[in-house]
Amino acid sequence: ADIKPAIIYDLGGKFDKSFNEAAYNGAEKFKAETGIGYRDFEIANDAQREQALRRFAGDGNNPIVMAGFSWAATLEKIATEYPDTKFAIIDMVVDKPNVRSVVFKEEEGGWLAGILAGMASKTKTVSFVGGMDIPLIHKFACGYIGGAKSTGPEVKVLEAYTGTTPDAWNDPVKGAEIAKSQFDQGSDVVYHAAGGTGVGVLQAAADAGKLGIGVDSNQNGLHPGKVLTSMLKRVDVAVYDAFKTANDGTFEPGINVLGLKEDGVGVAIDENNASLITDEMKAAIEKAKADIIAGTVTVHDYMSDENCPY
Amino acid sequence: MGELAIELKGIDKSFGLVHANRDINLQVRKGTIHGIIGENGAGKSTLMSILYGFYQADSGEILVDGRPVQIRDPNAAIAAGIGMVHQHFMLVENFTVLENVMLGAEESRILNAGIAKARAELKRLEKEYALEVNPDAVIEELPVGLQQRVEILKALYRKADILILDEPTGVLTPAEADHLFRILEQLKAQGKTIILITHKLREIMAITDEVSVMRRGEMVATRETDKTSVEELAELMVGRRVLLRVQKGEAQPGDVKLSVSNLTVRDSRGVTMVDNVSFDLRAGEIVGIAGVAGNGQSELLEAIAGIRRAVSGSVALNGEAIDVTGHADPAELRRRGLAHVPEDRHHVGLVLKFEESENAILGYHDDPKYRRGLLLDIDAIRADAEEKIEKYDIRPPNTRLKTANFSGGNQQKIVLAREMERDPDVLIIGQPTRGVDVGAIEFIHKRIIEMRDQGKAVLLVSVELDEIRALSDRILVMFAGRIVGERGPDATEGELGLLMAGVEGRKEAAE
Amino acid sequence: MDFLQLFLELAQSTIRLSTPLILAALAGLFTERAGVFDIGLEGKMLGGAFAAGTVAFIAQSAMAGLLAAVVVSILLSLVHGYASITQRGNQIVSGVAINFIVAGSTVILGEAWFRQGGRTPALAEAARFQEIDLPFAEALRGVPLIGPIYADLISGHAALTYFAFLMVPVTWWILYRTRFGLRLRAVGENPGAVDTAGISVVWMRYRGVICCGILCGVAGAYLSLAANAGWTKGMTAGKGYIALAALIFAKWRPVPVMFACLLFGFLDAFAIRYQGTPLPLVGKVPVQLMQALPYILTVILLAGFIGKAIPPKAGGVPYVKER
Amino acid sequence: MSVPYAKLPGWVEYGLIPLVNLIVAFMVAGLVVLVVGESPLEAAYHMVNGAFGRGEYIGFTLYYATTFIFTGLAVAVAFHAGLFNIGGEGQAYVAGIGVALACLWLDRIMPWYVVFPVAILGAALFGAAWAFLPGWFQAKRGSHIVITTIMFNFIAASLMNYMLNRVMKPLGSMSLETRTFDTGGQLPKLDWLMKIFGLSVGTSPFNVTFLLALAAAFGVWVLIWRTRLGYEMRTMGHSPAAARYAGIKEARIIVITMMISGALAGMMALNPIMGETYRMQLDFVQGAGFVGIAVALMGRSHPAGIIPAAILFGVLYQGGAEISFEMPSISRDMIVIIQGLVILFAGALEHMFRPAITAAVLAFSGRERTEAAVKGA
Ligand SMILES: Nc1ncnc2c1ncn2[C@@H]1O[C@H](COP(=O)(O)OP(=O)(O)OP(=O)(O)O)[C@@H](O)[C@H]1O
Ligand SMILES: Nc1ncnc2c1ncn2[C@@H]1O[C@H](COP(=O)(O)OP(=O)(O)OP(=O)(O)O)[C@@H](O)[C@H]1O
Ligand SMILES: [Mg+2]
Ligand SMILES: [Mg+2]
Repeated sequence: ADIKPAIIYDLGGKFDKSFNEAAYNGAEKFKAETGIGYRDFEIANDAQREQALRRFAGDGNNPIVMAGFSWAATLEKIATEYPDTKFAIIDMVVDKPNVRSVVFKEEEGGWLAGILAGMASKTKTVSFVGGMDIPLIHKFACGYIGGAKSTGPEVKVLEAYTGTTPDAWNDPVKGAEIAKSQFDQGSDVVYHAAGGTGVGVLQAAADAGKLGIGVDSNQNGLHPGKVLTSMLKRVDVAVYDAFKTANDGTFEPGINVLGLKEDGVGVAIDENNASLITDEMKAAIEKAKADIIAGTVTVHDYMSDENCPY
Repeated sequence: MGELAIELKGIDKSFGLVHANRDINLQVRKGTIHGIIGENGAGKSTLMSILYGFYQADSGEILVDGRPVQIRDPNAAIAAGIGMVHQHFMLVENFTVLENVMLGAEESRILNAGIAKARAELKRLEKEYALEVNPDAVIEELPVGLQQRVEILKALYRKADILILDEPTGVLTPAEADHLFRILEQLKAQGKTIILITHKLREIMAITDEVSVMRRGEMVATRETDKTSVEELAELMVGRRVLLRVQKGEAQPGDVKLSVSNLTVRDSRGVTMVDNVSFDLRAGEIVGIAGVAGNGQSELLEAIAGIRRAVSGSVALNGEAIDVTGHADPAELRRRGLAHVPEDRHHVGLVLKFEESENAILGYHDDPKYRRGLLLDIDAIRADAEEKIEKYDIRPPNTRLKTANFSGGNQQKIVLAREMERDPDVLIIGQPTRGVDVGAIEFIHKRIIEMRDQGKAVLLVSVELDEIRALSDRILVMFAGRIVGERGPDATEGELGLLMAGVEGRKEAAE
Repeated sequence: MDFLQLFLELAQSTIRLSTPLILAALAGLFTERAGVFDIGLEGKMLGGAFAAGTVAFIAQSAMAGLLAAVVVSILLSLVHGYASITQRGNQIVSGVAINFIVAGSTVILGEAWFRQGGRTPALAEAARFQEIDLPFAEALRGVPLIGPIYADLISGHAALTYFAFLMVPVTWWILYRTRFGLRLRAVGENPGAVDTAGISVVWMRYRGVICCGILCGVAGAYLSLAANAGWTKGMTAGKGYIALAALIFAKWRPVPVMFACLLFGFLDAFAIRYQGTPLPLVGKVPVQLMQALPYILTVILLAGFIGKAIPPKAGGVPYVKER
Repeated sequence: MSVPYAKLPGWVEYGLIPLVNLIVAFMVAGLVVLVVGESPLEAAYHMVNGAFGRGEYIGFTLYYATTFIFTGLAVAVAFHAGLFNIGGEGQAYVAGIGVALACLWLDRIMPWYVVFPVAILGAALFGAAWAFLPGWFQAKRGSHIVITTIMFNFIAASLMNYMLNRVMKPLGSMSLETRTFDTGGQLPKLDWLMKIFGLSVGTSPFNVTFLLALAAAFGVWVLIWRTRLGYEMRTMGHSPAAARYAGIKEARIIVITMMISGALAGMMALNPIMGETYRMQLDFVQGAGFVGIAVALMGRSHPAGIIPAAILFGVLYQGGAEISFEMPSISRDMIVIIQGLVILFAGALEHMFRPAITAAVLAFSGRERTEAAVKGA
């Protein structure tokens, strides 16, 4: 019999222009390929986490994927209640025999994005726009800063965050404004990790004839020729894998750390931005990639000590 | 002269369960002044508001100049040549006189054009009827007397030939009232028709040609004024005999209870309203303060009562000073034996949204006898209210009824009961009978005299000169914030009138 | 850092940030002056933004988008009007309800029609309001001081921005120089007076509410057609409430409304600009403090300098003559 | 004739009319469901069943209601003194810090019944403190309470963000939340209460805070209608002039009222933090402050009205969740629309059917009462 896969998103909701949406795309891909439908649910508040998860497990959905680190505490509980159900959680580690934890090395992806930014910048000033000032976003930022500065000591990186209410993820107007203010300060490449707010950031860059850098999924297509690249975080792949492996009965619990090596993160190069990526940029990122995979270069993980040395 | 300006046939109106007007027929002849009297809540305002299209009658028919008309809204009334001066003024307080007059009759979409015309027209009316008022003054800064002028101007500006005035003299001094009546006569002479609602029989007798009496929503009688008498009307109105002049014996003044010296008060705009006023108030006497509205009486009362800060001077209650220039605490003053019946019952003396019993303790709510531990003792409060309702014949006798649903007369009784029953040493009263019907007036006056005879010191402020003369043992006249003269109770209306107008006051004060 | 340059940059950013606030606050001014309070500005703006994004995309025309925004926003206003004027309902509840309904339905419809997840498709140049360069902007740029000011500050904004600032004097004129304005102010202060003057209170208030709808619609269109290239869910992000605050701040008067909004805009621009850069004296302050700064300063200003704000007397109270 | 405002018997005023409004509200909401091609009846079933069908569901419904009772009371108390406190959101936020501190401090060394009172105190104090300034500014500087409270909501959000980011978050944890509390910081569920009705809370977070909420509701009733303070608040709310005349200190009342309001809003924090997640998460308030406005107004600012109104919203939240579980094509946003429609029809349009209903009622009761009324007046 077919499996009954299910996915539950975080408060941001299915269409947050960020990882929830990426997760959704993964599920859709699975559906398209296998024709197996799936259940999904958007929680409206924290009280619904446990309710929704238990509900799905109770209804015999299996595997169940959770997008977002906020699920950890809830999953700890439910995973033990339903030992025969396979769970997968993204962005957080939950150590249970029936749970697969998928975490990404955003810093590595950020590093490559940083290198491209640093090299593409004429003013040698690049910038970053985060949604809310939270650890995960610093993970993105830190790698980016490191990468950019690795292209030359003179490179300057501006860093700003949108706000402190959940609106911070849905405020393209402010996102655009922040970007513009960074352009005023000399930046000519801006990288965002701000969900819906990023839409405004990329738009501002396109309007101002500067370069933007997308995040999570491939956003190069939003403004062809005006988005330098997108830092890919293959949440979609993670979800797809969870469903797929469960489907062929090869689902492995445990911790998956997805970095460059695993192709869990990376930078998108396609026809939309081909014109922007010079050969030496290509070379540079290939090299950086090799070094990081080989371990000769290690990118600092913000979470290890909650600060960024670059 | 015979034909009718207005004819109402079988007008019926209910407000929810209140049957305000029932099957009313009324005929008003062209070019006459037609009086309408009735107790509070009799339905006069309602009836007129229906004629003016402000309320819609549930049934009945309206004829203007013999032609049946549908008056769906004030617009239709205005079109039919009807103008109305409402009992509770319908003015935009933060607008200028001019803006208020123009409102609804602006001539054109852009104001400027209209403004010029309106100014000119106002000038003309001013001349014709001696209705002076500065067109650029802001309403809220005008004394009520002038505000009413604006209401009248509004009606005239709209070329009304039928003019309704609802209790116009309630807020006027005799002088102002006489002035108003002269205007009415003049309008009548020009062939305009006037309907005058009032509680004051004297006025009815003075200028009306015919008078109709209402009681509890019904039209009980219509008389030709010179074929009836004050007594008859009073009886028709109340449904029983009433004595119109209060008897009172000689006063036995005791020692000084309240002494005011060199008190000066400014209003919010910094204008000096009370100017260096001094007087003593003794136990067992009623001191009346006469004066045209807006000459500082209100501010004087408020300062003494501790709700308006004075800039200088001092006040002593039972020999102990009140911190009138600092933070006088009204609650504190009550405890010290000062009771205050404020002029404005609707906004100051009462909370119209409260139950009757809740208003019966306003200001005394922290009295231990209304408390049980930390809580208010509702039973005690209601019982107490019952008593007062009983004693003051407040109708309807229902402590749970919303105060807004009592008539003005009864609302006033609620305040009086509250303040008088505390057995205070000093009682200060503003406008005790404004907008109150004869039945109630008689009662209220009696109670005030009783207080005096019990040895209370009573300070009475009223714009009703009759009232002042009927009750006071001494009369102080205020003009422009100063006390311009003292007279005995036998002073004639004439001489008081002159003082109030500030004519000979000046010399006297100078002496 | 060239000071003039810095000033110009901050000023530009201020103008961009204030534009939607000015439009929304003026919108609020029209209803509230008519005695109908409205915390539904947020919802109307969002609804307008959505309609604009949708229609502009389909018709490939910014004007069509603007029109749609205005229409939708007016319809929402009429719902508010019906509830609070005709049905004498509670105006705050009605406003809250509208915010809910719009927040939900825009997402649903957006997803149903475009399947792009909580956003309308990105708009092409043609379907947006472009920044307009005023005549001689380039020519004059060379001129010291006024040159840059004209070229970089006065010139180079979207048409809607000019419209917003134009609406300030226009609103003033309507309010204080026209019959409509006179009646509008009157109906918010004492509907009884308006009624007895033979003017329909209900109709006056509806007109006020409709004006609000129009301006909220424009504000929404600005968000999705000028500041952005399309609608994204919840893109008003609380601007409706800020506009409301500005309106009260300005004591319901048009010109002060503009200054209040510019102030909010400036504080915001300042906070954005100086995030993370160490400030004189205090040094590097936490991001959160920087982000709270505009609100903190507003409170201080309000408590320090702006006196009591007295709302229109009849505001918030349905007109009932027969209780 | 102005029938709409006739006095009506209680069962019509507080029973029939609200019921009719609700039914209409849900019928309109049904149309929305119809639009997305689902069966309104099925949705209605899931709404009702999802809210009351099982002990567990009831538990969830009442869990949400608990939160809204607090925020609703907060708004109501302020209303009675003529103040519009839209700062509930921020006050609850800050109060959360108070609760969290209490728990983090005591949860390992004390049982819940010791921690709870401390946490209540913490919530009340922090909430009151956050409401104090707006109140004080209004009282002393005349700055409009609506703006200041809006501003304080934003400031609270920043403060919260900072606290969780830099102070209260365990190092190395991704999410902005405190550590999970030990048993001392976990409130017992109301199993026993449910048992009485032969139900079980199951996994729902229905906890003792609910009882606190009921107590608070009763407390507010006593405060407003049975104490001097309440009397003074109402006097000021209705007529500041009368209040001055009565010797009531305006500034004092404003500040005290706001602090009480803030404390009530603050106690909302106990429910999610100690009763559900056992830790403080960044956005635990989730708009409860604003829902409180609707709850208070729909409940006519009276506890007896606020509790049912709060439960109604509990139903909308819980029943709504069930609908989107059972009917995948009905998303979270659809539920928001339905909530909006209910607020609109049951709240803002509450008078719509009054004339008809009143006419009907009058037709029965006849006119005798009329005569009586006038004789009275
Ligand atoms: N706006 C209203 N809503 C409800 N009931 C009203 C309203 N106005 C008047 N009433 C009712 O109608 C009755 C008549 O009121 P009305 O104002 O006509 O009396 P009145 O004769 O003008 O009294 P007064 O002499 O004090 O002015 C009142 O007893 C009251 O119960
Ligand atoms: N909004 C209202 N609701 C219920 N009854 C009202 C209302 N307005 C007036 N009334 C009633 O109408 C009657 C007269 O109303 P009105 O306002 O004329 O009071 P009043 O007796 O004239 O007092 P005042 O002379 O101070 O105005 C009173 O019985 C009053 O209760
Ligand atoms: Mg009357
Ligand atoms: Mg009267």
